[in-house]
Formats: sequence, structure tokens, C-alpha cells
Amino acid sequence: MSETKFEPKIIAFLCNWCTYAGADLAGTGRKEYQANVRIIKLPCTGGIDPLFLIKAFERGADGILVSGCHPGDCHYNSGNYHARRRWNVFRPLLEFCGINPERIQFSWISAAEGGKWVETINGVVDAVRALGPFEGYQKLNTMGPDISGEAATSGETG
Amino acid sequence: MKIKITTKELKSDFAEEVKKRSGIDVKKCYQCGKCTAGCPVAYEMDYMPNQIIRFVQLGLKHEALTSRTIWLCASCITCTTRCPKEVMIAELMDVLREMSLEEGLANPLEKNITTFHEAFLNSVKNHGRISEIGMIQEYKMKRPKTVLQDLLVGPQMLSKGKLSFLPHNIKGKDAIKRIFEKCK
Amino acid sequence: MIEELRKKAEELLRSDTVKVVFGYGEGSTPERTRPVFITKPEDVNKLTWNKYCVYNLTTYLKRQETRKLGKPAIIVKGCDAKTIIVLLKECQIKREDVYVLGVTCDGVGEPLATKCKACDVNTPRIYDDLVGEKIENKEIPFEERYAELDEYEKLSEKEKWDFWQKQFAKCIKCYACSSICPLCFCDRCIVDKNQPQWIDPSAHPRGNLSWNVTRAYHLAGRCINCEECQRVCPVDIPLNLLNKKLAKETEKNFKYRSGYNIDDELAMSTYKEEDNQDFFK
Amino acid sequence: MQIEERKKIGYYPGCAITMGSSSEEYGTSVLRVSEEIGPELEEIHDWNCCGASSAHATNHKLSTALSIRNISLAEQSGYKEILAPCPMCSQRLIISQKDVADDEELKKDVEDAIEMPCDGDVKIINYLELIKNYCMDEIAEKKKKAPKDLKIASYYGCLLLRPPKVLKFDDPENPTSMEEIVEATGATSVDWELKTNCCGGGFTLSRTDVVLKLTNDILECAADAGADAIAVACPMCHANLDMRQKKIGKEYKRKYDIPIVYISELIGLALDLGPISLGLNKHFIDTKSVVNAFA
Amino acid sequence: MGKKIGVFVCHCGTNISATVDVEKVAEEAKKNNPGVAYTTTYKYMCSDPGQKLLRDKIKEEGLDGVVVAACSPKMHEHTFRNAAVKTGLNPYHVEISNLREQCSWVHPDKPTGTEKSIDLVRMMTEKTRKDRSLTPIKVPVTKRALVIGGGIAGIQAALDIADGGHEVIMVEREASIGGHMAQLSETFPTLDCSQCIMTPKMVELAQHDNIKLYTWSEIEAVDGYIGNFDVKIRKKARSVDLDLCTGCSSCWQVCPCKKIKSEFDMKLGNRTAIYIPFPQAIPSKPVIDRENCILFKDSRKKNIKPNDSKVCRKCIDACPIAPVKAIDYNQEDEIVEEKVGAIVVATGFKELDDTSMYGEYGGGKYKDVITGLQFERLASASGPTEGKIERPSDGKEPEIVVFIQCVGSRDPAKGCSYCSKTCCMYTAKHTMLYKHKVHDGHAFVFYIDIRCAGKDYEEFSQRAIEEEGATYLRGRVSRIYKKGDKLVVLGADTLTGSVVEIEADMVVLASAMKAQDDAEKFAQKLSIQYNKDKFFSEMHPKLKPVESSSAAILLAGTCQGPKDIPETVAQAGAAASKVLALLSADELEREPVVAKVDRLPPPVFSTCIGCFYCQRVCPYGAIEEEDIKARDGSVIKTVARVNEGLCQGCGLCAATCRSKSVELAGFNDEQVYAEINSVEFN
Repeated sequence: MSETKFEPKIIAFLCNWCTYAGADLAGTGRKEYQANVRIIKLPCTGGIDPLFLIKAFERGADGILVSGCHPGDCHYNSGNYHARRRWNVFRPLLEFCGINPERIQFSWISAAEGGKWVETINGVVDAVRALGPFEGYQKLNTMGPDISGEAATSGETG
Repeated sequence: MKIKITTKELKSDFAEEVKKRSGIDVKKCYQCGKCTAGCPVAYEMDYMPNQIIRFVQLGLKHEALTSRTIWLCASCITCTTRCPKEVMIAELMDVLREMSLEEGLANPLEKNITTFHEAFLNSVKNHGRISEIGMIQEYKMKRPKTVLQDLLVGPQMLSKGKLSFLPHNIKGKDAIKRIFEKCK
Repeated sequence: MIEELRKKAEELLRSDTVKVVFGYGEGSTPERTRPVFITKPEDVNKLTWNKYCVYNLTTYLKRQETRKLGKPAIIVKGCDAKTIIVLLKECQIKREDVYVLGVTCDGVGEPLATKCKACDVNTPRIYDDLVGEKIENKEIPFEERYAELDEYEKLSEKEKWDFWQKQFAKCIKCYACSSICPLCFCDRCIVDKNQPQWIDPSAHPRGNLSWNVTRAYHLAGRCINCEECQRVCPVDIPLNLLNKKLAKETEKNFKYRSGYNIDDELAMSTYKEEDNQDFFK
Repeated sequence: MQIEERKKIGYYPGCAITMGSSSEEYGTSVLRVSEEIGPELEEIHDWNCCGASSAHATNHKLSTALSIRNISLAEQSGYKEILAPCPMCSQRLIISQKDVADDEELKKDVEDAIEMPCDGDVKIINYLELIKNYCMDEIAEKKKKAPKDLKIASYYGCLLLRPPKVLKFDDPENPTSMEEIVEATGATSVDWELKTNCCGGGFTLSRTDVVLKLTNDILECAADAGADAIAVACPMCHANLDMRQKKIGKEYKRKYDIPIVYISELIGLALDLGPISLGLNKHFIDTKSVVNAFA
Repeated sequence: MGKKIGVFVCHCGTNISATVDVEKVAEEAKKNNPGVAYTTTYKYMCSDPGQKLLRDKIKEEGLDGVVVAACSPKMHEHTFRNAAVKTGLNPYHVEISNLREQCSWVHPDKPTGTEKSIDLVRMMTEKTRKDRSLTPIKVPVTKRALVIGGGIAGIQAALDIADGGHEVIMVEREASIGGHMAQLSETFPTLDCSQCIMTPKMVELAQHDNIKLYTWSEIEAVDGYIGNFDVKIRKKARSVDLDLCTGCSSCWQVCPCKKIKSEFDMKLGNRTAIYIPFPQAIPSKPVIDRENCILFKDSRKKNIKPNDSKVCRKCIDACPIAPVKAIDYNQEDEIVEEKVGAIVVATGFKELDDTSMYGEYGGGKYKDVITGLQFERLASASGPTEGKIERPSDGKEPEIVVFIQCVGSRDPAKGCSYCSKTCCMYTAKHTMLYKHKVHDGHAFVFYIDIRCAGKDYEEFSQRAIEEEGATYLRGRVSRIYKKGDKLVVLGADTLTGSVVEIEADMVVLASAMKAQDDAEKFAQKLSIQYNKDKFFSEMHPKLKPVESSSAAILLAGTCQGPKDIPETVAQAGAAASKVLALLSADELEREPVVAKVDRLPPPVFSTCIGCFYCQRVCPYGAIEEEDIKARDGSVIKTVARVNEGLCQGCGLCAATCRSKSVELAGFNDEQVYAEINSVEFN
């Protein structure tokens, strides 16, 4: 990551039917947005295991977006409802551990909402840019237990 | 401008009147504006040519007959030539001018033009042909403001023998007079 | 009460209703107890009951070696009994394959264990037979039950982060927490899955965060707050704070309390159309 | 073509190009040229003004009657064709002829007004038509001089071409007949854009401002196209472009010195007829450059 | 040993290459990535030579994994996978990097776009490395089709499918089929009578051996998947036994409730409580409107069984059928189940009811401000006025009628930005019908644009102006207010730049075509996508205009967007042909994107510990319990198993499984992990 200007790294987990198609629509509409996002397509947000998000942070993401069909519109009827439950507990857990909830956002974006995709992704990028790099997580060393508790002080918070 | 349409207003159908006189059916016009686009004088007009047609379509007689546009039309017939719906716009202007005069609605701002026409026709009426000097004299007398125009051109023409003082009178002078009478 | 326990145990073994009784036995010192597995009626005197019976015997329901002993009768406090409900819901035991010997309890541990501070299950909510004076279970308000969390929730983002980093940094990945947990019954824990290796097994801050967060999440809507994980943690990570936080969220968002009602749908296997979604854009 | 085959054609000069009128040189040159290469023209007896725009702009019946009178006179003299070199006249005559043909009532009124019948099918032709129909071979035969690179912009204006459905002469948007004649004289014709634009015609006195603007556009375009001179076949166009050229230059800050020559004059020069006899001395803008080109 | 992966970067003409340095992307894909054995770029990968290139290279270079960096996988994933199959490579080793829709088209800055592209390609390369061969799942086909909606679209589709030799179930929620077309008087641009061309089709449908018709019925639920749908249909209580009833009309002639506003006549006419919607109704057998029937009102009040109410029994008494009357007051809703292999959705549109939003036009306050459909009923010979143009308020023949176009269309402020497409034409038609019936009447039309894109359409609307003398005014109407018995219409004519005030006798609003009120709920029942206006979305705006987002569910008519009759019929025919194609096969292939629970050698057998969370979350009941038994037959453990036939591949189970013992083919753990792990953010 260049020291010159901080460009947030966003990983987005999208469902194939709604938001991914919405992002495509933004494309066909030539709607410009910030290029900081990397999209991972899954059939349904219901198929997103929180481990994916943890991995994304470990991998160096500064922010994460999870987006799928509006309630009721799930191609698989209830996938997004189950997902919603998951995030209802996972998000507070991360927050409790000192991870800024702005770094992990959720939205409903339908296949027809190219505009909303652009708004949302720009919103996430801007929010995370304001927070700065997720050094707290990125600086967690992989050198083994740090008895002195260095990790604590070294970890600027996200 | 405000157009008021009630059952009464609808009785007098301007468009019909125009059609009777000239055979021109303004209903055909779909207001594409090509006539205006190609009109060399449009820039000087108070209403665009297509608007004049619009007036007729909507029965706005007064607006049409008092416009300066009808007088500014140079009868170059570019409009008619290019009209996709074959509306004879230039010819329509003739009818409107005619009606405008009949109803005494000719726009005073274009008096130069109407006076010129008068002067021109008077000359024809009197001699059967145009006596340019006579016509110009009459015109300038009636439109004093224009006296100074072409001060140089006149004499030059004379010097080149392009203006003769004696009018060309034709033998059938009286026949012409009668034509004017009958065509009042 | 101890006598009553021993009597019941003896009956059960004699009548061959069960093949083994999971219970508490005298420890090396008075303030210690140890789990005992009584298979012969004549051994029932090894059973004891006192305020040092802190731990949750239900964890032995998942262990192969103890399973081998055949149908058990298991002595459960109100808190432990909640595990039984979850295990039943999660198809880990069949009701008829376990005899629940409930004991009423007004608190264990010296000093009193935190889990007892806001106890509303002095009398187990499920049992085949109850030993001890029936105690009317109190109604304890939501806030009070999770009061323990308040001071931590109040912390600033950075303070939270620093606090937990300090805690997780200590983790040596001994997995005592999961092996003791009666609800961590997977044959293969996710940390042991190496294709792909979602969680780094070696004990370093990054791996530790992933592990501890995942462990807690996997207990979301399931943990019944027996606090065994925290008790056995050799480096004293307050693991139960995480569990409790999740319990709080599940209750707040889904009106669900794990282990309280056998008829409730498991929180994380169902949904309601009106579930909270304030944080969705 | 043989002399004896030549037929007489009724000649309708109209007011503007008769001797002692503003555009007499047009008339002069037309007659001079036809003396050389025919066909024989015979002035219609006692013709009258067609009424021009002033009549049709204000009184349809009058304008028709005035025009038709001339046609009837021609009929009576037994002409099958009338040449009206002035496009205003030819246009008025043709339109009037059509109007009475289409409108029985109008026909009656007109006949009543002019006290003559009008039913013949005299054909009215403009000057370009005359040349193209009768004189191209002659020009080729009798051409004496070819100008060395004399670039001519052929300017038609309105009345020769419009309304096309009535006049039925050449392509209204991209006419070529005048160019063909220009080429026949040995001059080269330049390709330019405004050859069918309006010069303001009848407004020359009443709305000089308009005329100045329109003519400036035309001169500018021709000049930019590299024309040495502009050929015309219409007295009004000529008047507006020639007499007002200096004024236009002043008005629009551009110095023009473009001779405006009648197509008939060009032909004349090619036939080596004397410039004076063609009225080339009567122009406001000196025509020397053109004359010399033929030297 | 790692895979040999080929990366093919498409220029897409200049769609991609204009803002992405494709050459750089290609070479970066190779850089420090031993797995990538071959990279190239090509102008149009989807073109025939493009696909040939792909096939040739797979063979020449012996590639066993392919990444095509091109447009969205939704466009050409299929294309490229098919190309791969021809070389013998399993199609599921082909992945698409979305460089167009999600990069070149949205990031105009070339360096940025290029960097992102490099990342996107790497992500897919890594995923591909983990791709496994999958074989499509064969599923049987139920050779019957369901057509939802009995308007012209549904009727056409049903007839075409039935004529193709397959059984068709048609479900219509009204008492008769016919839909909106049956309400129209004449149709543009030919002015032939709607009834005359509609009724024969309705009869044909009713008599068709292959068509089973459910009227007064609604779709309750749709389960299953391509080739195998289970449909629950609610037959609403009609109170009339269709088998017994002969439609003799005795009942509705005696019905005392005669003042009920007829829906078919757009509330301009009346009907009885037991009624058939219109004379040519199919079936021409009545239904009892339980809301308005006094007997049912009474039974509700007294809260007794309808049949026990005694207030009015006129209809049943009049019913000549014996011994059992054809009328049954106690009839109740009935749920029937049907199995079908494909579904045509033809649920049509709803005319905007102006009352809701156009206060400035009276918002329904003025009797003589009517909608387009109401005018159709006025003009229709079978209508409440037998085709006489009379204004609703006082039956007076209107001398001046003002038609207002784009009411509810092209009006974003009123939440309706689209063009309803048919109004220009039907308004022109209305002016003609009016002038034909009221010769000295005057028709004024306020319009923004006149849109007549269709065969003979422009000529038609010009005819309205030139021959029928309708006066068109270019501008919207701002306000209508009452003045005596006149309606003063305040509009504009932008061509003259003037305000226009017309004292009209009647105003006709060309009201928009909107989606049905329950379109959203309905779409959710079928799990198909819909757009912001609640019109159902086609799979691809150009290349798949009749396919919905769900396999074997097709769209016909105005439920997909505003359309006129010819267009609707054409689309219905297209939908039918798709259905026929589907039903022509005995077996269909389904994407093998399904979940799988792991199986291991003893003593583990499977890492699944049978907590069955997966079973609880599965929307399709695709998870079964399997006992793993020892030789002696004793159960060692009970674990989960996925029924591939039922699994739709959402991955819910996989995400719910704590031990990750369930995986979703095509999106398995390693693939997703590889994708996440390969994100580098250059």
C-alpha cells in the first residue's frame, strides 16, 4: 500500500442474482465509480460464511461489503433472511472485539438498482477511506504469541 | 399569449377559410420546423414560419394576420420546396398577406414593404409597366425615412442610363386599369 | 441431599434403567471435586454434591470413551440442564438415551461463580427426576443478566481492540476451551480443516483472533453460559465475555435464549421476516 | 441546326430588362446573342408587367390576371413558346398558367378581367432553358474565344427553380444547367454551396438591411470558393449583388470586387461579341477582368 | 501437479481495450504465476474465430483450466464453457473475469482499470486452479405447462403450446378469461373490433382438448425447478358449480342487487351480485360477488353459514337445475395441486387509477374526467352506453373532448418515469372513434411527443389529425377545474408558446400501464426478478427477452413492460415456442451447482456430526438423514445427505455448517478461499 495516498481495499461478497446483476447494470449504464472494490460472486448471500469475511480482513482488506437481494426477493426464497440473522450476531461480535462496524457493511441491491450499487460502493469506499487503513488487523504479526502484550499496543485500532 | 377555446370560438374556422381561398391544408403540417430552419429571413421574423402555420391550425387569425413575418417572407419558396408534408408555406404567406390587407391588419412595422407593393402596383396600374423612377418617387414620398437610402445608387444608375425618366406606357393601358378594377 | 442422590443412582443402576451414572466425586482436597462414572450400584457412595461441583458434566455426553459405557444417568444443575436441551435440539442425543438427574442449586464456587450471580435456573428446566428442594426460578431482567458486559461495551473502539488483543495474544491454541465445551462436539473442528486452512493453527495474534472469534461465533445462539471454557483456559482469557455478548445479541434480536425451551427453533437455523436490519443499506 | 428550321419564339422581356431599365443589359445581351445563334425572338405585342411579387404578395387574382394577359396576347400571336428571361416573370407566368388551369372559377374571373380567353398551352421557358434546348450546339460551333482560367460561380437564386413541382426545371437543390452553359463558354465553374439561396429579391428598397445580409452570405461563399465572377440569370439577383456590392463590403467589413455577369453576356463574350453590345459597361462592378479573360 | 491454465483477454472491440491495457493484463497474468501456461488477447473472444482460438489453444497447449477475461459471465459464460466442451475439457474448468461491466465500463481511467483487471484475472486464475470437473444433473421433465393469466398473452401462449401437443393449465384470477383486450372497443391501427378478433380465440381455448382452465383462481405457491414445478392453485369459492350450471341466466336476471359497479365496464355500468362479467365471458357461467350479495352480508353479520341465511334466495330459487341446484352458497375455497414442467407468466398490467395521484386533474372527483379504458367501454358497442359517447355525469353528448397523454407516464415526480408506449396510438384511435360517433364534435389532444413506432402507426395518427381533424396541442395539462357543467382544461401549446384554456365537456386521460398491484408479491412466489416499476425482468434485455431470471419460467405480455397487442401476441408466441422446446426433451440437464456432504473412509465416514442445521435452513428440503451402519446393521452415526434432484445450489447449508462438512460444487471452500486469498490490490 503506497504511503502517498491511502486507497482503501474493499472486498465485496455479492449474490449472483441481485447485486452482482445490479453491478453489471451499472456497467451497461456506464455509471462510473471508485475502482477500489474486488467482487466475489456467490449464488446467494445465504452462502457466505463469516469465515470468508475474517479471511478477507486477514488478506488485507480495509473494508468489506456484503450485498444481496432485498428481503423477499431472494432467488432461493429465504437465503438472504438467514444471512441477515448471521450478520445480526457476527457484526456485534466484531464490534465487541474493537473492529469498526463501518469496515463491514451490508446492503440490499436488486438487479435493477445499478444506481444504488454505485452509491453504495462509493459510500463504503469513502467511509473506509475516512477510517484509514485497517492497520490494526494488518499489523497483527504472525510471529507467534507476544507475551509482552506488544500486539496490543502495536495494534492501532480499526 | 393565451388561447381560449370554447364551443363558440370553434364556429369560425380560420384554417378552413384559408383552405377555401388557397387550397392549402395546414392540418397536414406536423410542426417539424424545417421551413423555419431553411428560411433566409427567419432571423428577422417575429414568429417563425412554422408558428404562423400553427396559428392557422389553431385558428389564431389575429396573431397570424398582424404578424410581421408574413410581410418579411421573401417568397423564395425554399420552405415549400423542402416541406416533407408538401404544405405550400410560401403560398400560404401570400394568402395571409392578402387577408391581412383586406382586414386592415397589416403590421405597421413593415409599412415599408406594404408601401413598396402599393407604389409598385400603382405604377403598373398607371402605365401597364413599371416606371422605376415613378415608383421609387412614390415610395420615397410615402416613406420619407428611406429617402437617404441608396443616395449613391440612384445617380449612378442614371449615369449608366439604367433609369429612364419617361414611363413605359403600353397601348392597353386602359385594359390594365380595368384589370385592376375587376381584381379589387 | 447427597444421600438422596446416591439412592436414586443406586435404583437406576439396579433397575438397569441406566448403565452408568455421571456424577461428582470427592476430590484430592475438600474444595475440589472430580467427575465420577459409576457403573456398579455398590459404588454409588463415591457420589457427592457440594458447592464445589462447578463444572458441567454434560461434556462427557460427547466423549467416545464415556459414550461406550452405555445409557447414562447424568447429574445436572439448572445451568447444565440447558445443555441437554440444546443437545436434544441438535440431534446429538435422543431423549430416551439419557436419564437426566436434576439437582436444585443455589450457586456454586468459592467465591461464587459469575454464572451464578444472575441465575434463573436454580431448578433445572428439564429432568427425569429432581433431587433437592425445588427452588422457584426467579425472573431476572435482561439488563441484569448481561450486566457483566456493560463495562466492556462502554469501552471505546480502540480500548476494546487493545483489550482483546492483549487477551488473544496470550492464547496458546491449546483448545482446552473447545474440548471442554459440551457443545463443541464436531468430529473435526474447523481449525483442523486444512484444505483450505481457514484458521491458522499456529498461535500468533492474527491466527488467535480468527480462532477466538470463530469459536465464539460457532456458539452463537447455542452457548448456555456454563463458563467451562473460561474456567479451563490456562491463560485466563475471559472467553465467556464473547459467548455472553452473543447470547445478548441473540436474545435482543431474536428473542431467543439457548437451552431454555425445547420447543424454540434454534436461533441460527431459522429467521423471522421482521428480523432486525437497521444496519443494512 | 439549320437557319430555316428556327421557329419564332415569343419574347417577354418584362419591365426590369427592357431598354432604360435597371437591368437593360440583360435584355440587350439576350437579344444580341440570339441574333447570332438564335432562336429568333419576337417581342410580344403590348405586353404588360406580370405584377411581380407585389401583386402575388397582395392580390392573387390580380397577379394572375396581369400574367395571363401576356400569355393570352402571345397565344393570339400564335406563339407556341414564350421566353421570359427574367425568372420573376417566367415564374409568375408559369404559376398563373397553372392556377387558372387548376381553378375554373379563377379562370372565368381572369378571362373576364383581361377581356380575352386563355386556353392555349403556350410553353413559358426561362433563359437557361432556351439555351439548353436550342443553343448548345451553336455555342460549340460558333465559339470563338475561350477564357484562360476564368472561374465562374453559377448563381440561380430562387425564381428559376422554385416551386420545383410547378416550374419543373432542373434539380431544385443542386441545379447544373447554368454550369453546363458556363462550361460551354470555356470558363470553369466552381463548386459552391449557396447557388440556390435567396438574395432578398424584392426587398431591395423596402428592407435593404435584409438584402445586404443575404447577399453578403452569397458573395462571401462565392469568394471563398475562389470565383472570379458570379454568373446570374436574374435581374433582381444581379441588382442586389452588383449595385450593392460596395455597400455590402462596407457593412460587413469585407472588400468584394466580384463582377456579376449575366449568363447571356458570358455566351456573348465566348462568341466574341463586343462587350459594349452586351452591356458589360453598364455594371457597377467593373467587368474588365472577365472581358479580358476572353481576350 | 498444478493445472495448466490459459488466460484469454478479450478486447471486446474497444469496449474493454479502450480503458484497459489488455496486453498488460495478459502478460501480468503470466508473471510469477507458473500455473498459467498460456495467455493471449483477442478482439472478440465470443466471435466464431475467437471461440476457435479458445478451442485450438486448449488442445495445442493441453490446457486443463481456462480464464476468459471478457464481459459479464451472465453474457457469455455459457458460450465459452460450451466451446471448451467441444475440446473435451470439462466446462466447469472455465471461469470468466468480468472486465467489461465491472471494470472497463465503470473505470474510465486506463491505469486504474488495468490494475483492477490484473487483480480480477488473478482472482479467477486462482479459482480456476481449484475448479473440479462437474457433470450436469439430469432431471426428468413433466410435459405440461402452466399459463398464468388469461388475457390475450396467456390465451395465445396457451393455444400455441396446446396446439404443439402438450397439456396446458391456465389459471385466471377473474371470473372470465379475456383480460384487458376484451374490454377494448376497436384496435389500432386497423380499427377492427377487439371483441370480434378476441372472442373466437377465447372459445377456441375453452374448447381445446389440451387446455385445462381454472378461472376465479389464483396461484397459491410454486415449488420445484425447471421441468418439475409443483403448483398450488387456489380455486376461490365461486358459489356456482361449473359442472352443473348451464349459464342459462335465470339467476342473474332475478338478482335484486342491481346497482353494483361493473369492474369490466370500469365502473361506468352496473352489474348484479351474481353475474357474468360480460356477455361473451368464458366460461359464461356466473360467480357470486360475496362482498355485495345481501345474503352473504347477512350471514357475515349474523356470523352464520351463508346457506342458513334467509334474507334472499332469489338466485338459487330461480336456478332451474335439479335435483341439485347449480348454486352453492356454502362453497369454499379449494386448493388444487398441479405438476408442470414450464410456466408462462402472463399476468398483464393494471391501468393507473388516476384517483390516486393526479389531484390537479380532479383526482377522480370529476365524473367527466375518465381514463382511457373507461373511454374504451364508452365507445364499445357492448359497453354501458352501447357505444354512444355520453358523458358519465349527465349522459350529454360531449361537444368538446380533451385527451391528455402521458398521465402517469413519463412523470418521474409521480414515480413513473417510463413511457407506456400504447397511449399515443390509442389516443389517436379515441379521437377517431369520437369523431366517427360525434361528427361535429371537437377533439383536442395534449401531448409531449407523439410516438408511433410501428407498422402503419405514424400514418394512423396523422390520419387522426389530417382527416379526422383532431387538434393536437404540444404540452401537458396543468389543471382541470369545473365551471358550470364544463371542465376548464388549463394547458399549454409550446409550439406557439401560449397558454391554452379549453372549456371541455369531457376529458379522457391516457393513463399509464402499471404493473399489477401484487406484482412484487407474485414475483417473490416464483422467485423471479422485477424492475423498479415492478415489471418482471427478462433474463437479458436483448438476447433473452422472454426468459425470466428463473429457468423454465417465461414472460409474455405486459407483465414484463408496456406493450401493444401485436407485440404481446408475438412475445406470447415466443414464450410458447420456448416452452415447446423445453417439453420436447425427456430429460433436462441442470447446472451441477449443488451441495455435497463429505464422505470419508471409516472410522470417520463423514466429518458431519449430524446436527442438521443444514436441513433446517434448506429452502428446498433437499437435505436428508442417512444412517451410517456397521456390518451388524447397528447405526454408527446419522449424517446429512443432499438430494441433488431437489438442491438448487444456494449454499445456505455450506455456510451454516460449522465443521464445513458441506460444500457447494462450483463454489466450494477451496475455490472461494483461493479467490479471497488471491486479492492483492496492485
